[in-house]
Amino acid sequence: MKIVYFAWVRERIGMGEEEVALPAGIVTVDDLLHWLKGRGDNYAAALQAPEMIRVAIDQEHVPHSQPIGNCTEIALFPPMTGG
Amino acid sequence: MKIVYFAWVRERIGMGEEEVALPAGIVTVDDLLHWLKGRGDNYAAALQAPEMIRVAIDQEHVPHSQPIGNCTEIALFPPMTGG
Amino acid sequence: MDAVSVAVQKGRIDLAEETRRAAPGGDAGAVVTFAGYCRDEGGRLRALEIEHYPGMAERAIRMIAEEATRRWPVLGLRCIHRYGMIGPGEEIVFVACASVHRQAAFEAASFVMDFMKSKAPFWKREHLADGTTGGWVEAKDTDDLAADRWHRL
Amino acid sequence: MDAVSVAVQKGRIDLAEETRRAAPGGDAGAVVTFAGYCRDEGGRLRALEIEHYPGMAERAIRMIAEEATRRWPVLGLRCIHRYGMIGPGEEIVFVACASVHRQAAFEAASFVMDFMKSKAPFWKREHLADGTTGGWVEAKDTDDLAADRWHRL
Repeated sequence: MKIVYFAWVRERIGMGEEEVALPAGIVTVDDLLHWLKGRGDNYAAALQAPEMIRVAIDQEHVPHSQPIGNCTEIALFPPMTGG
Repeated sequence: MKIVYFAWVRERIGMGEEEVALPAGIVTVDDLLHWLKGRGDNYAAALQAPEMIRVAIDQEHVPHSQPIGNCTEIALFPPMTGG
Repeated sequence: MDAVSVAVQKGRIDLAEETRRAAPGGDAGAVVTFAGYCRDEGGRLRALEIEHYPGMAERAIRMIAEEATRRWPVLGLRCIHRYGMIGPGEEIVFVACASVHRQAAFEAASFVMDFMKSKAPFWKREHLADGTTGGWVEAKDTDDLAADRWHRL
Repeated sequence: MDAVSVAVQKGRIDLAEETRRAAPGGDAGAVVTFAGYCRDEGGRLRALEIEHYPGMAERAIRMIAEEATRRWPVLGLRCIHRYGMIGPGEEIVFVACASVHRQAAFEAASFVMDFMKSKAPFWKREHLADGTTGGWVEAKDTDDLAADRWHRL
């Protein structure tokens, strides 16, 4: 599954996207965020406050309680500042 | 004193402006409207519902209770429909 | 006040040029424009004729615009109202409002339009497609209500 | 829905041309436009850099615009958001909304802008006049509140 990162999430993790194989037991977006956070200092820096992170599954904004299900792309990014 | 008329007030009275000499006792805008109304059928048709008529003294909108005072131009017109 | 510019004119409003002029300097973050058009009323209407009270028309619009600059942090406010014969699809009125923030620009432009509808000395008469002259457009209670809502703020 | 047109682009927005395109046919009585600009922040700012999520950006704006057409009687709604480097005084975002009545046009345009600020995947970073890269612009609570107010309608 592809995970893409934007803005300071991308900068802190140090890459714009990566392919990951999710371990068993990762069901929701929240599970994913906490699993990623433990993958290294760069992830910990980006995800230190997981509740701030906005998430889109296949380009649709979802809450952290959302089951990940069968998707092709998950995006993690800071609160949006467009307009 | 010059009185100017606009829109259907002008059409019903049959002229765009006139000079009038106000008789004694005409103090407020309301006095003026009722005096004008008695000047002929054309005035009666224009001013049959005096409360509908909007009035400006020297190009400033005023309430009917306003004393006319020392002015050069009084305008009578229907509710405005700009924009 | 320099931020306010008012025109009352017979000729067409050059919306592209007015939009270009409304582009702000470095201070303004937001420009809201409003253009009001003559509708064709499903083909019934040949033209709107707009009568105005020369002198007072510009003065009344300026008072409305200056009130807006006191209520909101407006950096620029351009108001144009046409008079004379106006065909379907043509613009009747234009407002451009520049401000630091979008909410102020939206509210000030909306405020000016609400007051231009019912507090500036213009009157519309319809000319119909069949060649006859229709009646004077009646003032709408909703327009008075729209202007009155700003008194409650 | 045909009334909605969305663009996400790097290049400048031709405001005069967009304004011309927004001019309605005979049905629309009102067109409201909004343009959001890059401020110079008193000379502190050299440019804003806008990062976006390609694909989702256009899709999110389209969802916002289509929601607006369900809430208000919108006849046309054009939304453009730029990305990349944007200098002070340049436009960042543009919305044009045509409707039969002015109130609907004002509200729909304001609604779209409130959601573009906080619900479309764009992020701003500052580049400063001294040549350094400033921080990412922080999301403002007021922008969330501005979007949330529409839920209470």
